[in-house]
Amino acid sequence: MVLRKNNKTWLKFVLVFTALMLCSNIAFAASESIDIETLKQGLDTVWVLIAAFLVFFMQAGFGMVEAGFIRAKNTCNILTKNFLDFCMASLAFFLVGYALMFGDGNAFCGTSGWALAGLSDKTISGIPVFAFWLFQAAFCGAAATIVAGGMAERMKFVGYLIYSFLISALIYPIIGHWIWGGGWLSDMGFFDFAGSTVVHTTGGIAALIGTIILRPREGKYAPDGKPNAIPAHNIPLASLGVFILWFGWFGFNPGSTLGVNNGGFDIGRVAINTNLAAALGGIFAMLTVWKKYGKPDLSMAMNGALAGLVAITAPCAAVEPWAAIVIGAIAGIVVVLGVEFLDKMQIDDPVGAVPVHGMCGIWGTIAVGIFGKKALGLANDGFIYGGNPMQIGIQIVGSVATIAFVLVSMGIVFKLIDITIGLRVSRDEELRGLDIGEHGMEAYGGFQIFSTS
Amino acid sequence: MVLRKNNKTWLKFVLVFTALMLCSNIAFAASESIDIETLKQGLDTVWVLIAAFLVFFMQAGFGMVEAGFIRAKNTCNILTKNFLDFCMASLAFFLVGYALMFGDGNAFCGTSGWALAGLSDKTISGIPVFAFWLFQAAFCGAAATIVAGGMAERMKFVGYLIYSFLISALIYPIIGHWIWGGGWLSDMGFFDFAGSTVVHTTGGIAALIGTIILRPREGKYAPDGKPNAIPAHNIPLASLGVFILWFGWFGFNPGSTLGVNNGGFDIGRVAINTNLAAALGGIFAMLTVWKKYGKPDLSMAMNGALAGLVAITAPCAAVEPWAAIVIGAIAGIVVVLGVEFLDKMQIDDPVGAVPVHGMCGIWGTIAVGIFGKKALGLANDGFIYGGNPMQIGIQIVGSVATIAFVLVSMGIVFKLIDITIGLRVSRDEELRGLDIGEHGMEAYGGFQIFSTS
Amino acid sequence: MVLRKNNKTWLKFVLVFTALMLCSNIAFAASESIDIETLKQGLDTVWVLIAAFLVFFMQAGFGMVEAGFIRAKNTCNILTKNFLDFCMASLAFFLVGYALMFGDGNAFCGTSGWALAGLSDKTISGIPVFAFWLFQAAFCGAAATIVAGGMAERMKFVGYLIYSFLISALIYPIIGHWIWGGGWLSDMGFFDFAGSTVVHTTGGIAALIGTIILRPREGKYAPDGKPNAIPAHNIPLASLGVFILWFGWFGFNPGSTLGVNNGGFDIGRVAINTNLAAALGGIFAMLTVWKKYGKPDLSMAMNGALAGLVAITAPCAAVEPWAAIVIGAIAGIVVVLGVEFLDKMQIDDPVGAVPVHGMCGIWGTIAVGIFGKKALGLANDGFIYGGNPMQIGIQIVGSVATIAFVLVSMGIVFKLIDITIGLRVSRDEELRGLDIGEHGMEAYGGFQIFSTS
Amino acid sequence: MKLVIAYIQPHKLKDVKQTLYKAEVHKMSVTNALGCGEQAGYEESYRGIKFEVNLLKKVRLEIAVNDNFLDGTIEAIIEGAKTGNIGDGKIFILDLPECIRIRTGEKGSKAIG
Amino acid sequence: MKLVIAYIQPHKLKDVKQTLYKAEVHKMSVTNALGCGEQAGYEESYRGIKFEVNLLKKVRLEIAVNDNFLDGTIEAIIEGAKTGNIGDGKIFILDLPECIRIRTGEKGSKAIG
Amino acid sequence: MKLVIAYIQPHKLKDVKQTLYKAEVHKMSVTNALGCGEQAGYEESYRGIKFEVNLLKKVRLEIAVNDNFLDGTIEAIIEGAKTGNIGDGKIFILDLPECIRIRTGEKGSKAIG
Ligand SMILES: Nc1ncnc2c1ncn2[C@@H]1O[C@H](COP(=O)(O)OP(=O)(O)O)[C@@H](O)[C@H]1O
Ligand SMILES: Nc1ncnc2c1ncn2[C@@H]1O[C@H](COP(=O)(O)OP(=O)(O)O)[C@@H](O)[C@H]1O
Ligand SMILES: Nc1ncnc2c1ncn2[C@@H]1O[C@H](COP(=O)(O)OP(=O)(O)O)[C@@H](O)[C@H]1O
Repeated sequence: MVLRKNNKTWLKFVLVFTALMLCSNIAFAASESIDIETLKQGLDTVWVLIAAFLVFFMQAGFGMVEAGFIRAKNTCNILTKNFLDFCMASLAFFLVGYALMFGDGNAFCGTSGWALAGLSDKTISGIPVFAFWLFQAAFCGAAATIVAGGMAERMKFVGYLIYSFLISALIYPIIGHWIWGGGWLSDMGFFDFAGSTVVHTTGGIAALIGTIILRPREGKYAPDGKPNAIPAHNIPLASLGVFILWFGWFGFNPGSTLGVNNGGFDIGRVAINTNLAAALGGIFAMLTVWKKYGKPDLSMAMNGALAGLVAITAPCAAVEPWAAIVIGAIAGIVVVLGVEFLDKMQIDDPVGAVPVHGMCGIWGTIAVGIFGKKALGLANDGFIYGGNPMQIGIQIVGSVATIAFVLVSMGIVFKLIDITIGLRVSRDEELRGLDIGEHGMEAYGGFQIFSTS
Repeated sequence: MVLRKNNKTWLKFVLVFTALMLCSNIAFAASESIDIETLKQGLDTVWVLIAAFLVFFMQAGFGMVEAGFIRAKNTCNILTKNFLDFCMASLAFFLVGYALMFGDGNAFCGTSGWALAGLSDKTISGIPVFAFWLFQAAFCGAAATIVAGGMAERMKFVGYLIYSFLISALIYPIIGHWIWGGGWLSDMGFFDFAGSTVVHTTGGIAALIGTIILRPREGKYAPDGKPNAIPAHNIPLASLGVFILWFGWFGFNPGSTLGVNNGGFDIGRVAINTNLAAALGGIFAMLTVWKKYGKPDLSMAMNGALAGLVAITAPCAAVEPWAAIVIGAIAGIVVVLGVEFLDKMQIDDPVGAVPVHGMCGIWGTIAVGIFGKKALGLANDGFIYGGNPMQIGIQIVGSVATIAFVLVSMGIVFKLIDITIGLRVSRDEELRGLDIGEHGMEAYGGFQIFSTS
Repeated sequence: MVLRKNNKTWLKFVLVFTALMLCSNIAFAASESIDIETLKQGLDTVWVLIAAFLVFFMQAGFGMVEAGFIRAKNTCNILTKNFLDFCMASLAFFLVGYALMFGDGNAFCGTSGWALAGLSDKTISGIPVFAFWLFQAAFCGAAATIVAGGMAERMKFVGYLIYSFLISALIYPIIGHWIWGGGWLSDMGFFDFAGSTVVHTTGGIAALIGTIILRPREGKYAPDGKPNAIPAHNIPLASLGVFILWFGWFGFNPGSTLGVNNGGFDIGRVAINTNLAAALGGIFAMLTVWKKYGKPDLSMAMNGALAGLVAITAPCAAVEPWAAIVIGAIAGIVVVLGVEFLDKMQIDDPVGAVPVHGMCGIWGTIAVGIFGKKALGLANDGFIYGGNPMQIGIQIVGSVATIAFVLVSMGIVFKLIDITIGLRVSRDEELRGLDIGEHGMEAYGGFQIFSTS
Repeated sequence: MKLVIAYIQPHKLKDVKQTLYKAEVHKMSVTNALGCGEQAGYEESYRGIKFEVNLLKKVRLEIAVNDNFLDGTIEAIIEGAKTGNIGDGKIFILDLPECIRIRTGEKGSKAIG
Repeated sequence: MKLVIAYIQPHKLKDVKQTLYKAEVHKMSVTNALGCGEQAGYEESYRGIKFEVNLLKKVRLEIAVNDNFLDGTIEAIIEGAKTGNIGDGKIFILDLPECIRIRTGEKGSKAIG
Repeated sequence: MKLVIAYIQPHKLKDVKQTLYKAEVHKMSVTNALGCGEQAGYEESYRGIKFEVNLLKKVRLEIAVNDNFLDGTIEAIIEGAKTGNIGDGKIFILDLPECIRIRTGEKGSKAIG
């Protein structure tokens, strides 16, 4: 067997030390501690990185869900947006975002660590900054891409590029700082384990304000306000996307432990809760849509699973499995009612970004205050354990603050884009499809596709 | 560097202990053991959870393979089944299944741990119950979803929901208990490392009895019994699915070590065997179909790889790589002959669930008795090492018992569903496609698709 | 809590040892070292295996990208090639390749370890041979499959099978030996951390010579040499493939650490560099194509991300993140110019295998000599750190040697195949599509697809 | 010469081809079509919105025949396609003044078959 | 009887269907088509190669009507499809000597509707 | 006026478009079709079952022309599509009594081009 370098170091140490022992009888048993320490750090890093890879892979999931749920003629466009927003997020979060979010600073934002310069090698949780950055950058990319779906089939590509740089560089990191970077909300005891608020409420509310400013797609609402169905063009793609997202969520939530402490007990809890909430979200969305509209609509069941995942993201580490079941089931119902409500309001969100990420992000955040347990790391026990509404109150403050900040900041961003370069493509381009107008190419060359809707 | 809490604890300990040492000269070198123990458990948990994620992801693989291999008009239906059976399995295996399978009980089934209540925090293998549950739940979901493919394109959705709850809650867990939960087969020395019998024979035989009861698809067999080809509608999707399954199988088999013992030697063996069997299954299925029908049919080659994977699942930890090659190659041949045989029997299995999971599950189980090695953990050496037929005998007993139990129990389940709510959709619905009849939606909105077959 | 076996062993040891201590006062504090050692090895093995799984999954990515970028009528063909070349590579690399690459031997190739026989259980880096083999076999499969894309839509299937066996058994392993197996290039100080040269230059140059010998597709170049566009048939598939490749690359590069040393710092660096180069490759390819041709072409942006990944593969462990940004950005430009250049030379590479893997593989290899740092493990500091051109020189030697060897050896292989069984299908078969001619099946049964180009 | 255009149920194509072969009509062209006829549509629902689908999937046959083959062709189509249910389809017959075989340049009756 | 063939912009199909319904024309067949007319094509570019696309997506309607319905049908199509822009489409009218309902064997005028 | 319907090999579409342009025929409609003619089909096999495919992929052209353009159009199609092999395709010519441009309401000869 070949000894690796650090072992050799250690061997030398032991020899010296044994010699010392023989003289002095002082057993310095800590001799090995560095090794275990390093090994532990290695395991933590590997865990967080693998989680980061999974979260990165969610980008594919978002892409496939969004593409699958819209019409064939806009497929290249949404995929290009989805692809480039991750690229932009990587750049923006490297140059600016990480510093704003995790750099030392004030209660509002960080002010150091631009381009990761001048940071210590390790983060507070003990893993290397580079590894931690990747995990966080993948989260940032997820927040950015949520919006693409809500504003699909009509938003200009250039505008989207600008938007995606800004949200990744500024808006997402600032909210992240409040909650995860030592800002004012974390000081208050606000609990968002893996980002129901930081990632999903942010993305969902940005999609909401964006799609309101953008107005509905051509033909989506009849003059009398009655919504028309604009059916999905590729359900298998969307279904694959949902599975990829669910798979990636096992990095999103369990990875947010940021290390393997306590023999993996925390991770196990997060993982089981994540899975149960997703499953129940799927089941209850299906049941709800079945009951209301007579058929088990797969697109809604899939949205339901995502809704369950979004909702459990905040509380996953702080609740019992039975609570995950309840949280997921309610999310499944919320998402169906949310889709219906938006249609009633004539807010046209082609893929359900607002109900899934926005509404269920809020629901999950508040659920912490209802079902969370102090013993599992919360500032206060949740409402059902003794009736203390304190944590619910804190959660609502955090949720409302995030919503308000996103509405205002993203509202300004979209309005500015609208005034300067324009947010929406021309009617002709929309009818023919953004693939041809914006990218000069088609998604399915050679296929005969009706573009009648 | 920031010291984490447990390290601080340890530091204190060391100081106290060093002081003690100075007094008493007793070197209590075990001081650190708890730390290593916990770290080891953390690594085990992380490993099993990552494996669980991979096994979960196989659900996407099953979905894409099944959807790709059938006609476009039934795609939403199979995807909904595939999606919801995992949701149902999660719920059923949480409430009932886990207790039946791993709870303390008798030789036939477990009788404690309903909804995971009242279990000790850790399983026998040392990882947290919550993590172990997720791994096992993903297996349960796999067994359930195999059936969807065999009964595709004609089975009612409601019936499928009921079926999937029952197999996950009762039938799969009972067989699992026999073999993995301390039941009568494990006492006998039956060896099924990762589930050729528990998962695949169960799923494959359930698909067999189901598709027999259901009868063939409209137009599959001419009045004279000659089979008609009903070509796949999306080979790229199926191909992707096969890769996802193969990828997920690296969680399925290697993850079944349930921990990282022995410096990873066991895991390495399982992994290489898994890969070689899959590769040879693919090659030999292609060669067989090429020889018999003149063309290298990709759909068969892909089935061959899956066949190799199914076959190596039982023996993967107990055989040498060369044996994995042989086992996989034979599985590749078996699957082609199996497809042919079923068509001769007019048993209509659209995706090859029975040959792949049923036949090759049996083959893999028996292969343990032929190629297995006592030195690698088997009760007896396999037949080729000294000619002892003992292990083959044990394996056959286990396989036959499983087949019998599944045939009877699933036969009853399907018959009951048939009598009460009906197992099969109407002829008209079948001709138009289950997507419209059962779900009121289409998989490929806007695409022009011939639905002439 | 249940004690596992090795812990018990250790317990016994401690007891004996404590007794010894009481007598002799010699604190043999190393008592636990074996345990940590084994645990470390376990973690290393798990890490490398997970990385191997990810690299394996890249096979799906290659398949989807290649299939998506060509016409529907040749989809089954490319998928079958992609599927079977991994199967063939598994077999060939097991029987022959590994021995040639990593067996003891001379500066040119290894000469021992056929079918992994007679090797010690562990590799030099300390992980089990079986696990290491899987990681390396997945790399070998990647090199083999690159060629399928470049020669797509006209190369015979039988010829491809032969090719894929030969490259995996002989050509790739020999180059691998030079650089990673202790051969002459590694002795020279040539640095290719994860395979810009070993895998990508090899695959890309093999694709180049192959596609030259094969000549362009029917109708690709007008008689006057003007290239015609032959648009992709399934962009979502290709997009998914790119995400899978990017995801898999997190196994490819970070996994090439072959262990978790140094608390994961090395892995973290590799991971962040990999991600930044990919992102910048995507952004710059998009900007370049946008500027040159007026539209942001997604297919090029995706090629750009792959280009960034290929380029960072050699230097990823030895450069700073800012350098990864530069390397990726340049790769993104190179790939667009490369596609254009090939079209000017009338070399028909349907998916861009040569620009992505060939050209950017070379660029990445040389970039080591420019941006690499001695402090990060290089023989010499890169050019920008003090102006020493030494490492650039070494890198060029390695790159040129590889190119030359591949051109000659693969040139011979393809010529021999051409002369004996023929390399190219008939014109009629090409027009109708290789799916029907070679495999007797269609990729999209029932879909109406124009096959006018 | 006549040009026969027939709309039939997609799953009846196989039967119609067989009856046409029996009637010694071997040449035809087939396209995909959506049809709106007496047959009732069905309801789909997507994300909570119901909508009526009344363009149903049909197959369109186009068959050029010499006059003496016309009746046989029509009978064959009816035999293959008829189930007695609404949605069975419809046949249109046009005059076909001229027909040319591209390969040979032959015209008229002898170019048809 | 007449056979009306109309090429229209795909996104106008919904409108045309509505105006036809108003004109009490409920039966029609629809196919996908690519058309080359006065409307200018557009440029696509793929991997650095630009190319002109001049076969634009159109929808083809085929409607068999009795002579007394002809004018109403044409007006309805024009009403539904016309925007005044190039690319609005074209209507062709053929004589239709015979029409048969497969289900009943009815022929001529009463088979059409 | 005449309505020319031509079935050609899909990969010949580019050539035919070119020869038509040369003959100053710029307007046409194209659809996908499956055709059964003299050309032999081929065998596919799927999961161990062989089956004959005799509906081959074709492209269907529909071109309305004024009578003085008819010959030029036919010649152009033949020039572009002919290889001398079975499967080259067929041309059908129908009378076209009326043609209307939706945008302008123009009728007859001047609406065609
Ligand atoms: N007048 C018509 N014009 C064009 N196509 C028609 C007409 N009538 C029927 N069709 C076509 O024939 C198909 C079958 O018509 P349907 O009314 O269902 O038949 P039936 O009344 O004989 O049962 C329709 O879906 C449509 O495609
Ligand atoms: N002479 C013709 N022959 C066949 N199809 C035609 C002819 N003229 C027009 N079309 C069809 O009608 C569609 C619309 O024609 P276009 O020239 O754009 O209309 P307009 O000139 O009335 O604005 C074309 O895309 C084509 O499909
Ligand atoms: N009588 C016919 N009716 C309808 N379509 C026809 C007829 N004859 C030929 N076709 C169409 O023309 C295509 C070419 O016919 P084919 O027999 O291959 O040509 P040829 O005999 O001139 O070589 C066929 O595939 C079919 O689509």
